[in-house]
Amino acid sequence: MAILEVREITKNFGGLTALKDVCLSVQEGELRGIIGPNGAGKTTLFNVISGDLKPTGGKVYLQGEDITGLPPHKICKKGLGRTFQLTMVFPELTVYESIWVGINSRKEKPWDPFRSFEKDSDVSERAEELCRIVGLYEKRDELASNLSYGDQKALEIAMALSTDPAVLLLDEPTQGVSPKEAEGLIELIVELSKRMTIVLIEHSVDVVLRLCHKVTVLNEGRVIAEGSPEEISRNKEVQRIYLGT
Amino acid sequence: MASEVASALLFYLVNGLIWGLIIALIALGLSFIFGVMGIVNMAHGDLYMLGAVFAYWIFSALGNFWLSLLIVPVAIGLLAAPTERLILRPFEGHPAVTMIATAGLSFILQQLVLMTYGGVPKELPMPLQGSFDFLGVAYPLYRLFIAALSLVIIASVWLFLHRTDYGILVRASMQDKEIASAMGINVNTVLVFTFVLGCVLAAVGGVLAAPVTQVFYLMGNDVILLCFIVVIIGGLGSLGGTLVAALVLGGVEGLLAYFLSPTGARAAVFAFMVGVLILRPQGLFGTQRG
Amino acid sequence: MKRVIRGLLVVGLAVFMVSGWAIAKEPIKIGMLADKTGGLAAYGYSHEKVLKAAVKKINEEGGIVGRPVRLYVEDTESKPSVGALKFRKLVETHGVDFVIDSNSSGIAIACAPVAKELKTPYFPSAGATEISGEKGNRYVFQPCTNVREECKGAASFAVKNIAKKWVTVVVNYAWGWSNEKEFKKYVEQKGGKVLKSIRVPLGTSDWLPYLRKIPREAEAVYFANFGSDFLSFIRDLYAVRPDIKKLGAVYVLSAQDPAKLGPAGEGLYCITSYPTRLEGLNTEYNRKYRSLIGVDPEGLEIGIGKRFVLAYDWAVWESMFLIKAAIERSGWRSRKDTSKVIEALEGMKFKESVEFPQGSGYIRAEDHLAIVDLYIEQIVGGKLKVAARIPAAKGAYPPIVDRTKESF
Amino acid sequence: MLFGFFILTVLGVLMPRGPRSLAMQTMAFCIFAMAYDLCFGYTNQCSLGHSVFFGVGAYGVVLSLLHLQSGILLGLLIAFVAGMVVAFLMGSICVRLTEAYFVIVTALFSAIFHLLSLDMTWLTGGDDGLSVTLPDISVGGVRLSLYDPMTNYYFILVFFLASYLLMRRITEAPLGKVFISIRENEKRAAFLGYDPFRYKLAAFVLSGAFTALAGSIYALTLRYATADLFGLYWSIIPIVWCLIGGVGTLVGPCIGVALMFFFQYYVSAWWTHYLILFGVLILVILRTSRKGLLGYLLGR
Repeated sequence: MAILEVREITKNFGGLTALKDVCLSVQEGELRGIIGPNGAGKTTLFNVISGDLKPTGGKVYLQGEDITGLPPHKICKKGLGRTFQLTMVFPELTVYESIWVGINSRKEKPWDPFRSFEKDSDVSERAEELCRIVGLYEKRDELASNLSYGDQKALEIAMALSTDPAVLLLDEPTQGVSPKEAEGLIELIVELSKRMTIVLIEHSVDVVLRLCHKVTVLNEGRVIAEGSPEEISRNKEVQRIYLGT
Repeated sequence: MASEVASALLFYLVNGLIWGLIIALIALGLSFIFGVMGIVNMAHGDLYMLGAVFAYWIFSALGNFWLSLLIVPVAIGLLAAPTERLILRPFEGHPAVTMIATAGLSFILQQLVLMTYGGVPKELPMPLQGSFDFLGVAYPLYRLFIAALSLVIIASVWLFLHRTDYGILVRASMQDKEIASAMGINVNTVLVFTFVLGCVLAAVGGVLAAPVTQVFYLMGNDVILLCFIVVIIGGLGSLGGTLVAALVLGGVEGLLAYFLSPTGARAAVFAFMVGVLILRPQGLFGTQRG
Repeated sequence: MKRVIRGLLVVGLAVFMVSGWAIAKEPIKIGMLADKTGGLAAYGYSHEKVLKAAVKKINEEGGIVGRPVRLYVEDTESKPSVGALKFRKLVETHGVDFVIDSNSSGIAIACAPVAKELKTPYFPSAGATEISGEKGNRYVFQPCTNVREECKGAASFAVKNIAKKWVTVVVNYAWGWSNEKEFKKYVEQKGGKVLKSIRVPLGTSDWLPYLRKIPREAEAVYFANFGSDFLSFIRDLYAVRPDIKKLGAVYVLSAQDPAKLGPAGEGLYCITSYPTRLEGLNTEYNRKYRSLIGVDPEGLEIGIGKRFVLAYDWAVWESMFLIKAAIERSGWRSRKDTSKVIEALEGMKFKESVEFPQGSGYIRAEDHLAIVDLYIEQIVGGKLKVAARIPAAKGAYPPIVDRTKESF
Repeated sequence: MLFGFFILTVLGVLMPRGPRSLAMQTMAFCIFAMAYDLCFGYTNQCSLGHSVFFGVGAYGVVLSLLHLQSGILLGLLIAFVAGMVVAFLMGSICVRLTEAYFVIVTALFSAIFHLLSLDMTWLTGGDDGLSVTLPDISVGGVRLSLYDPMTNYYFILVFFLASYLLMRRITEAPLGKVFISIRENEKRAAFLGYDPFRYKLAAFVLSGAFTALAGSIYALTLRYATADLFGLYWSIIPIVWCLIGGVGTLVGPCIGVALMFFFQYYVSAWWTHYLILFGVLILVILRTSRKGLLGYLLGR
């Protein structure tokens, strides 16, 4: 059974159709790539899946459960993590604190005022581990706003991981990052994909074709192709979209 | 009997609408300053007060009320431009910070007026004598004049914004400052201009209201909350919304005054406004932002 | 720079601490709660000037039992909460022995329990009946007239000389309401009738909607409002009912120039406890009093030419001399004699003089209220003329409480 | 900060009465300011409705003393709970609203409560207010009277200290971090599994309850409550305190309060128009550091 199942999702903004009958079925352990030109509806699809937007029609299932239209915090609790194309970090929290907050949300009574922030060892160990995984251990006491853009992207991933998701949605994790930093991030994604299901939006078609097990192509709000990287690179329509214009 | 009630209600309605127009005039400036500059201007009511105080001074010195309609806008403009440039500029775009900064300005303005003008409320004579019979009440002509002039001013502001090049620049800045500056608009002068225009509108409201209310150094406190309500209810940055909201507020309060105790009417209007905002959190005419 | 600011903070703290200590022994210290800023700023200004003149007079004449008087003035900002804090400051920091003034009933009522707690006699010049009723205590005196006294005193004049069918229009807060209640009660006792009671929120600029509710058959209106509300009221009343007769509560005219009210104000009656123009009470004492406080026979401030708020000024002035007389009679030396001074004040009679320019009268022992004459003024030809003088006995109502039975 | 409390404890004995009364009032308002910052500084909800809780607290204790003969401690508890309940009801309506709409709806609530409290004199005493005689407090067989200035001082100090410790506990606990993350980026916090509405409401309710406590303690020091306490002034002034002293901390707002009262108490005696100085001070502090005086001193 698919761990993430999107069935005939449609999203209209006023008269504009951003998504039309989009279906997507991601198996457990898969690294799925989603590509498509600007305005194809990739981020909108993520927003619908993660609860940021309510779809006009269609259903989303996560681990077999209907999560359509739930608010983001509930979807997060069901095991979905995501990052954002334009980084959304907490400017005045440190790297460590940002990750800590995410881990805390999975604890029992995350609001309990009589639990101490510093002394919760299983949370802090996990937070340090995540700092290491994304390579920010040395910078764990920096404020998020002081990080380089690439580091912020890494922090984004760490924060998404902190809630221990079953499925991770990555929205253009290498966009706007220096080639060297991008290389590090790609390595990280490959490493992560060994342990969890990932859906990746990428602008760079090469990266997606190189990394992903399976690729979905969106154009003007519709799925126009789906298949293995080889199939996709041979697909005429995809070639037309990417080369024709 | 029924016609008596009807004529009473009509009277309250019309009277409320006329007050609504003055509020609209003041609130318009507030809406501008917020829309273009992101300043929550807590001192806006005090500019209204300053307009009235200046009108009183000009009348005492020159014996002519109408001159103040010419002099006050210039004087307030001369005061407002440097205030924006030198004092408020660094805070712009941070609503909470501007709120405190302008609250500080408000303290300063009120105390300066108390020091120079004194704490006694004073009255200006009606510049227009005469009244006409309106549903059994000798309705002062001057009030109609205020209503008419307010309408004219509001209309010309609208025409300015929609029909002149500079007005379009101002509206562009209201939509998006960065894009506006990328388009080569001198945002700097637009900001100064907007602030001055907003302040002048408030001050003109003060001049017009001076003969109908009384000139007092705390008179701004009475209108400021009302103006904020009108601006928010009307929808931020929506000119028409501000006007309609002010008229609705004036009209509804006027009508309720017939049925309820005055405090009750006020409280009911406020409760009504809370209801409006819960049902339409973007205001009556605002578009969803963000 | 940062160090400088830190230093300043430390110095500031030090000043903050030390300033409380400097308490000299010699002079008799009088505290004043003046409403210098806020809604009542106009009253605060005149009251402060009058009390300073009174202190100056006493000191020039050798003080009280040979001791000089020192005045400490604090601003209440016209807010009860600030007033109560400043009352404490006057007593606790400046060590004053007596506290005079605040024109606001709210402030007076907020300070009354503080006065009792700090065992300091307090003389607010505010008109709420409660001050000499359930909200006062043995330390609180009401040296001015109060609303009940004023309404009772004016009632028979109102019915006999003005009209039978009344409407009341008052500002919508405690002072207005007690005027509404008391006027109705006493006018109806005298055979008049109040047809309708209208309340208008404080600070209303547009009174037309409210005034439109005045019934056609009403002949006269009794109103309680002041300052900006009064101006709006008069103007809008003229628009609605130019013919109606008007009687205002004490205070309504305060610093207004009756001539400027024009035809809207002509013929208006007004209760007052002190005639605005010298002509109304042209005594040798009053001439002297006016010259000492710097006010000319027309009620203008000498040298400035502006209208001076005279309303309860006399009560502020007389409070000072009540204290002086009580100290002299009771042999008060320091705070520990305070109960003696209060006992001396209870029932104290005073004779018309420069010290008591408003006229003879007495402090009623039971409720600490000043029982004095009242006046009805009328605007005639743009000038205020006294239409009637009402003897103190007419306004005196049976006391509500008996303070003499309270312990100190 | 704890050192500050130590100093306050010692000063209680040393201070002359005048400054001590000022310190008492200042401490009551420090509770208010810290509570306000819980809402404003920690979750970025710029409420103009806190005068409602302040007034509810003041009337809560005064009315319980007058009509229930409840005793002071129970009265304070009633006030605290009343503040919590009112804040919950108001928050359920307001907290969902964003930015300016939140500000104005809370301001409307403040205005409605003020108008009603002016009108319902039978309950509130309206403009003239209600005075109250304070009964003795008996704790473990010891009777304490708040009319004794020293007792009163330490009574308030205890509540100030307790409020500070509780609020510090809250802000330093995970809850505080969640508040801050919501302030920093509400949307992101939601994607980390937190319901922003619920947490903002929690901050609002806690803030309301402590504000009510401040109101009740203030009413006890005045031995008086008035409709004026519901006025918009008491909603605006805490923002000034917080921004002058430093938002997003508990100490900053206290500095703001101390400064404001210093001006009101001492400077006003030299110069009635001290608010001019204060206005200039606000502008200078904001110009130097957005984070207020505390932010400036800590050198950020």
